[in-house]
Amino acid sequence: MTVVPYAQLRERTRQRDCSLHEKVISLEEAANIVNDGDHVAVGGCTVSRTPIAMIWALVRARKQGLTLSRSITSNEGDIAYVSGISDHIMTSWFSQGIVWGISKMMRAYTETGRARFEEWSHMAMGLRYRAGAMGVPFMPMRAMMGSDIVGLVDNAQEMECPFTGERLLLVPALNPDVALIHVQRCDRYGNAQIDGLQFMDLDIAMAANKVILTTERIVSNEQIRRAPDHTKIPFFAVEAVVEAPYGCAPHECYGTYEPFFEHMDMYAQISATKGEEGVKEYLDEFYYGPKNWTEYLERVGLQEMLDATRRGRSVYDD
Amino acid sequence: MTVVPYAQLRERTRQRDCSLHEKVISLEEAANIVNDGDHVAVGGCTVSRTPIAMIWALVRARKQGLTLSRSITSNEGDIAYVSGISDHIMTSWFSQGIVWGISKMMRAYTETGRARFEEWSHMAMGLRYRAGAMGVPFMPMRAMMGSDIVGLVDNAQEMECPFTGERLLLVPALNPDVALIHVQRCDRYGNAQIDGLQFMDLDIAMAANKVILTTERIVSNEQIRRAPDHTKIPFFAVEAVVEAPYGCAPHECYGTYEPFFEHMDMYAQISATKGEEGVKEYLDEFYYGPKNWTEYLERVGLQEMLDATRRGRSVYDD
Amino acid sequence: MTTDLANRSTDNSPTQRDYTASQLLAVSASRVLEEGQIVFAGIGITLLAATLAQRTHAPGLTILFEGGVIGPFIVPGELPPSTNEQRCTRRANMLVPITDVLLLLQRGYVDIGFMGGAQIDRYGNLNSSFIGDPENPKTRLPGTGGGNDIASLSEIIVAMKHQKRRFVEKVDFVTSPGFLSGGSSRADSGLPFGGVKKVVTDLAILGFDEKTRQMRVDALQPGVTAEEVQDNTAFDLIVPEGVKVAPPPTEKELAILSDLDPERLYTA
Amino acid sequence: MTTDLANRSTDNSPTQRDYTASQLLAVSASRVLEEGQIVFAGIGITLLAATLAQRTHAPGLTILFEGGVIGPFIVPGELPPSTNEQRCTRRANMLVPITDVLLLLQRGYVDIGFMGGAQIDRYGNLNSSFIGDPENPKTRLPGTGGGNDIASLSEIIVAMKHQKRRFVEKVDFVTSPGFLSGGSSRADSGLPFGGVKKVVTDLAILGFDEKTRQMRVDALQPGVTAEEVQDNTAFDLIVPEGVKVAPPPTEKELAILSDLDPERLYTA
Repeated sequence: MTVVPYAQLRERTRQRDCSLHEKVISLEEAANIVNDGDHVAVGGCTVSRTPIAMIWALVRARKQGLTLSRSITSNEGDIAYVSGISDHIMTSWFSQGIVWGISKMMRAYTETGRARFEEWSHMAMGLRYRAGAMGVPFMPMRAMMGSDIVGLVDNAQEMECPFTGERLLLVPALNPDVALIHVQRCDRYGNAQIDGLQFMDLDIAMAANKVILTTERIVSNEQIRRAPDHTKIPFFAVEAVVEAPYGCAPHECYGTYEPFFEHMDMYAQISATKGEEGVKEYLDEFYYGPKNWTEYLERVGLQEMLDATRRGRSVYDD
Repeated sequence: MTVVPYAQLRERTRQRDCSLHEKVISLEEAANIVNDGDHVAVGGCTVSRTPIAMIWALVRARKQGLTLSRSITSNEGDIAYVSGISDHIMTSWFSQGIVWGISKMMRAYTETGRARFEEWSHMAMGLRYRAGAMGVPFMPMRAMMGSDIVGLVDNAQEMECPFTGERLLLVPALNPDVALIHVQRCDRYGNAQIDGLQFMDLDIAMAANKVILTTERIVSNEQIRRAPDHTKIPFFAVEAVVEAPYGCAPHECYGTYEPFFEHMDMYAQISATKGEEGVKEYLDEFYYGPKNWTEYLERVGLQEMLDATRRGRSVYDD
Repeated sequence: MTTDLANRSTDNSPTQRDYTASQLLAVSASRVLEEGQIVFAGIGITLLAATLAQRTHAPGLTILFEGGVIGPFIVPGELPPSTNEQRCTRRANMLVPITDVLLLLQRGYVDIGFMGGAQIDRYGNLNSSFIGDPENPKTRLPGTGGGNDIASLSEIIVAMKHQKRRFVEKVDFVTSPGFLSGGSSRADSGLPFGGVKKVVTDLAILGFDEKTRQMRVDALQPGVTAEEVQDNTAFDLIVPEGVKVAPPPTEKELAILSDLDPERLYTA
Repeated sequence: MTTDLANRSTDNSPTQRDYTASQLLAVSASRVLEEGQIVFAGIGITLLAATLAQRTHAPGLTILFEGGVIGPFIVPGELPPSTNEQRCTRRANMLVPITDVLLLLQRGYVDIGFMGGAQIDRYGNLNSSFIGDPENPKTRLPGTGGGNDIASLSEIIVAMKHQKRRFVEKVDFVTSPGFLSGGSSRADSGLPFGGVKKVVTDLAILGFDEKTRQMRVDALQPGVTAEEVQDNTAFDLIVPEGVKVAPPPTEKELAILSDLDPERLYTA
């Protein structure tokens, strides 16, 4: 993944419609925004605020050749490999989550060379998005030097600081073609407010060429304006808004629902015991099978949803 | 002002007491934290959230040789020159405010060579603080090239991007010895919450070696923790907390009070018509004369205070 | 802080029509703006121009303020006195740190920046730093603020009063780059994007020759001759044959300006 | 995500005392921490260690979580299962983006980072990326997360189970730098600060020789001999003459751990 030249970055932005206009569409329509071969940045971190509904839509739309990037990748990375939408994931850590052990799918695909897991340090991922958000081709940093990680990544350069003579590593900007970000609320224009943990989503949104927002709910522009210092993503960075309640299920959405742990345990069990075939059955049942997102949630189950919601809201109980 | 070498930056931070401890002191005690010759960064912008109470304390403590830096400098810059605490101000724009015309004191001191106004572009100031906050010696940027500004600043370097071949300007990090920041509320440990416009204060706080917070009020740590995503400055960056109600008067503090326009008009009038002598009289009356901060506010006047407060709170009336 | 102190056009229009010079500047500048653009506004005339455009031909236009404000809307009669006070945040969509609002320029999100200046030259370079020798200036001006960033990274519209002492052969100091020494010199200096789109004055609307990047009269303000424009300019302007006259402000435009600034604080 | 998956010490202590190996690790690690430090914690044992230190000798110690959490406090019985879920924000002082919490390392605010790893070598280098040849690995591990950043920029405490297959002559891949090839090689590689302060295992507390940067036994865990430590290590350890035995966990320490983790989810 090479750095997008500045002329191309500017031209892409110039071609977009940045006017204040309504942009609410369906999950299916939003999937059309993503082209085969795109670099797609995934918001959230591990099992938190993962844009599962949009990934679900990309899998159903049978996208191909996507490069995915993310702060830390959980089992949506498994889904991406096994469904065939991606064979290249750039991230700092990749497995379902510490409590579930090493991802069997990540191992199965990367150890056989069927897919690539390009490993960067967590801060490097963050600074690459930040450089992209700032419109510069790199960020200087002081980690990753001396390790073996730097030898396996696509592109990073050491330099001597012209001010201090110190050694620095320059990590190249990431400007994803599309960013998928799930938020607690936004308006019909795409002004998004994110509660609690922000992860790398602000930088990802500003770095990307197009942002697809999924949101627990769409609120009025007046509500957004009552707390403008809580708005985290400006409308003009956003290409599409999709209302997708429980759009992170079975992952968590801060203050709204915690992870659906039984479902996550079930997935871990399937992938560990039945391997790739098990995950394909999981995809049939939960990704390809449901008529729509609501039916997906029905299959995940109301009891789990209520339980995750009770736990999720508890952060505001104190 | 040269870049602080990384070894020195780390050592300074290491020497500080970053434990969670109470650090409430008086304005006078806080002035002792600032040493003659220090680089002091001033929070806020123009007439907004200016840490006037701390500047007042530095003037009364007869500090000398300070280098001040700020996003945009208003008449606190006049005060700094005329009181003798500083003869070097780094900033992007320097005058009381557009509606009051060009600062007579800025002109009087800089045109005669008695003081320096080192001009950087506004974004360059911001990126210099940001580099300092991130612990790197520079930030790359794409402005200021081609202009005459770059020829008059202390230190900026062009480079060819190793990834894209593009021309970039590297602006050197600022790591102020002390930052003065005024906030709406913080706790006794220094966890600060800032409402509304943030200006460059977050980066300044993280870039500085020591932060002196003045605050409209001190709240409980429990209140801070009820909205941890509203905390903007972490306690461990803070050296001292001073409760200074109306600590920006006659400037504004977002949501609390607007500028004291009559007082600002009066100052502009004095400096325009009576020149340096007029400002010295102003200093005698408002800076050296009052017994304490409350008496300063009394001299500014209750009627103005009530009026500024009514206007200030109106931002939450809608 | 991109509007220059010295640029207060508060006197009457030389044409003695039913509008002031300030109203004329606001209307002319607003007409250059297009639907959907993102615009860095200063205070006063430039903010009026952006808001007027929103209320006429560009309802989806977005205003940015340098203090860190995205998408504010102006409440009639309550124009903010600067770009970084709480009044700027009225009905805003988002507040961000100053550095981040300026980085929108670098990221390519800003279509137009409004600028003023004490001096402008034939290549659109602006000076708001020094009158006279910068080493020993006659007048130290307040400086660039975000002006250099805006002029370096986006297209700009300069709105200023047309006077010979302001339209100079060569600015004493390049605070905000226009086309530098013309031709490709701007891009060659590391500034491949942006440049001066229009200079809007009380006498004319001016553009720049695509090749040489020298200032050119694109249209005359109503009642103004090409000679008057040249007489008030210290360098030779390109004046195309048959240069047009800009349509005068309409009643609707003037009514909107009156609604926005009923006390004529900025349009007197 | 700095605690390695493979590093789940849930079996019993080899010494068969009134505490488990996990409790021993937590207690030993907590004792290395000092009052006032700012500590990057993982989940499980390392979080217990940091919280135990707060409740014994270091009440002013601050915990950071990689998910973007500053100064959370642990509610007994509610240890978070990862460092980037909402449970990590319980009673926190501040939430920040991930990149900014990691930048605290670079800015020099972090005194100690807790690390694990699948392998460690004599110079304290850690591997959490590949077992076998990285080009054709036997096992692809989950990777660095923030581990490389923490190990590059702060002092670290490694807490792991002491096994010969983990304490290897040379790690298959340097995910997180220790002292690299010893001597000044770490600083020479652009990493002038940090390094491995201690390696805490169920068999010993280990440090590094100040000159050669080779691993050294600083203290034996109670009931463990130097031979046992060497037998479970694939390289030659420096064992000073008369090496001491660490004091066993106190009743108070164990009581606090039981209070924090009553169901023994992390200290079984």
